[in-house]
Amino acid sequence: MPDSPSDAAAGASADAEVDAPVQPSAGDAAPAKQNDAPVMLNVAGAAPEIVMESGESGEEMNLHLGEFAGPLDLLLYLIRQEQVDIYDIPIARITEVYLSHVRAMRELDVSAASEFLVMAAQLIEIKSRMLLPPDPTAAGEEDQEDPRRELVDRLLEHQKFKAAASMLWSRATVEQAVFGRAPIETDKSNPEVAVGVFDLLRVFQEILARKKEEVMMEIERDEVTMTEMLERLRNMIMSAGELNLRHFFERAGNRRELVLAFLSVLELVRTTEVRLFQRETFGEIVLRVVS
Amino acid sequence: MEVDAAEETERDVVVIHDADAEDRAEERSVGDESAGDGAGLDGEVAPGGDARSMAELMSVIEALVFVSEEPLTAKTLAEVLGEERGWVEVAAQELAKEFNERNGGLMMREVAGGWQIATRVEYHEQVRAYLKSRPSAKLSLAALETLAVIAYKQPVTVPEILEIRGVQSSSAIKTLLEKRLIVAKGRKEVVGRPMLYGTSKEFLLQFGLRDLSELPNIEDFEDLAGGSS
Amino acid sequence: MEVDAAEETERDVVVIHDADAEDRAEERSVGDESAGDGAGLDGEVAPGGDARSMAELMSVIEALVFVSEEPLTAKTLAEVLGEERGWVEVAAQELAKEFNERNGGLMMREVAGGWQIATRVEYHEQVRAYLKSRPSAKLSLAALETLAVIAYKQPVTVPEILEIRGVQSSSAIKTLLEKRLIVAKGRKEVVGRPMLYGTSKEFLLQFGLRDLSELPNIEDFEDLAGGSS
Repeated sequence: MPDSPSDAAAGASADAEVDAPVQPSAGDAAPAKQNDAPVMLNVAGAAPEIVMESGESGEEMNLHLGEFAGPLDLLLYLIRQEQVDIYDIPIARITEVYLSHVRAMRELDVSAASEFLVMAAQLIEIKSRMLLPPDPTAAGEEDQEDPRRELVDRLLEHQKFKAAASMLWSRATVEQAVFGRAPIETDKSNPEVAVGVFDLLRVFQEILARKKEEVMMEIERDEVTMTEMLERLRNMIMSAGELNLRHFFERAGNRRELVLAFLSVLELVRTTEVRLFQRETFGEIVLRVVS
Repeated sequence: MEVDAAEETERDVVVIHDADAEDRAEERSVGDESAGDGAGLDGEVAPGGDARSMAELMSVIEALVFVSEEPLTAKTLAEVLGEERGWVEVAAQELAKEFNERNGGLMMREVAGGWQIATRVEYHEQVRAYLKSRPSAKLSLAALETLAVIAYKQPVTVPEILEIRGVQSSSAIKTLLEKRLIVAKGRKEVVGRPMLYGTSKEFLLQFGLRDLSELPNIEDFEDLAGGSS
Repeated sequence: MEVDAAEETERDVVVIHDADAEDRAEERSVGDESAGDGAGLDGEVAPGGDARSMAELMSVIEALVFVSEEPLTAKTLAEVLGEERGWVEVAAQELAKEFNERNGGLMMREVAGGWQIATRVEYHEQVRAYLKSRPSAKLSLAALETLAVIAYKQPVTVPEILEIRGVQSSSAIKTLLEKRLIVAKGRKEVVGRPMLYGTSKEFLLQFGLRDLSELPNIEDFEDLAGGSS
């Protein structure tokens, strides 16, 4: 179903800077080394969300992070895969598998979203709370809350929306099999303002951007003088020893600059600082420093 | 939507007036329904003084629904035809039924709050082959999930969506805005006054929904969800 | 494809012999008997190896003619459907006849050598009335840009809009005034006392805003844009 994993993947990378801190340490296997080629993921009978791609050698694997629409999604997948009861999650085991997946993602150079790491931290926290003996001071009160409770609630809620998403997907599929009539003449005088407030904002920003560009060009036009143009040409040619004339002219932002550029070339030739070369008839003209 | 006075009064009056008429019309349509069955309709005369027969009303509705670029509401039909809305609704229903029974290449259905004539699903292969069209790109999983959250929780803010999905959803929201499936619905009166989002008419259209109430109850997904794990 | 006589009996044309359909058609017919009756078609069958019945062929033709932008020729129909052209022509004629007998809001007619579905002439008055009643046309890009500037910079004068947009905006302003999306808001006390413009209540209404503070600002946009980088 997911045609463009870019959404989630993009959302993920946005927070990539924050991505460092949580280094899972408690009770998991030694972190795999960085360039350890094929990362083995335990995805036998891969879920539709996971795409395995074999490379030239047949060893490469690719996990499309984007297909897991988030840490809750990944967790749900793992719970299903491990065939555990969502109401009684063996938290240590699931944490372990979860962490290995997140590690795998990072090794596969998928910049794991901070959300995946936040979830990792939460899992570890729940795990450690489950290891604590029951608080004696709280005895007598109603049963102490299961540390997993909040997570389970979120997972169940998330699952509902996942189901809703797939309902929407099938609806859209059916709807794509229904066609309206072809456009007819009278459509041209079309109804209502078909734009929303965000269109206004977008258009406004485009205008501002356009204006900024214009202003910058104006400033340049006003400021570039013959002296500056000569300076620019000298710098360019001195650093390389020679300069393709076409490249120099292409840098001119407008007609006036082009004229100045031309004049400054003539000026340098006149003062015999440079000479013009042409390697072949009708070939590129090259400026070279006179040694 | 709130409107305050001034230049909009004229338009406003019309709307308020209509709302009343709608109520009356709806009452009436309930009563009419039993009578409005089968072939006997042809001879009936629409109420409201107009001498248009039911068959005539159905025909003119067919023409207008065809011409309209968007699904045509019973309200607009009633206004244009100068008929009572309830009566128009009966006629539209009857027309849709006729389409259905004819079982031809077309259907008439209610979508996004209005009536629409469209091709029947059965012929999508041939239609697609003729138009050389491909099914348009589907939404990504992330965008679909975000859309589901917005559809069921609207109006909803970005932080609230994050809370439910457990993942940043801003790029999905941007995609949905670009595809016009969602729209801004004002701001929430909390710190920072975040924008509220809701689904659009385009959403109803693209997902073939008459209105939001046609969405299955979100709680109904629970059993399903629980069962699969 | 060739007519295969051996299969004739099995593929009789259901629709043509549908007594109910004929009755219904007659009831509504305007006395257009000469338009052709089914008699000549008796015994005809779909040729070739395709098992499509006449009724099915008519339905799929109806769907294709409906979605086609141009009048659809029998030749094209035959190609798309992989049916024999003569057979397609019979089916299209029959479908047109059915439309005619139904005497509804639509007709199917042959124009410029192809088939087309259109509204029936009798209803053109109402169709025109409907088209006229529709809200005025979409905003042009120029008008949209001008509206955006006015929305975000209001109250603002024409020279100021020119300054920001870099293009003359007077005709766009006229359009926006006509659509009542903007209103004059007094004069600016500078040389020439130019008129100041701002958005109207109609603007808020059309964009679903309670007040101007609900307009999204740059930060809202950046929140979303951030996700895609």
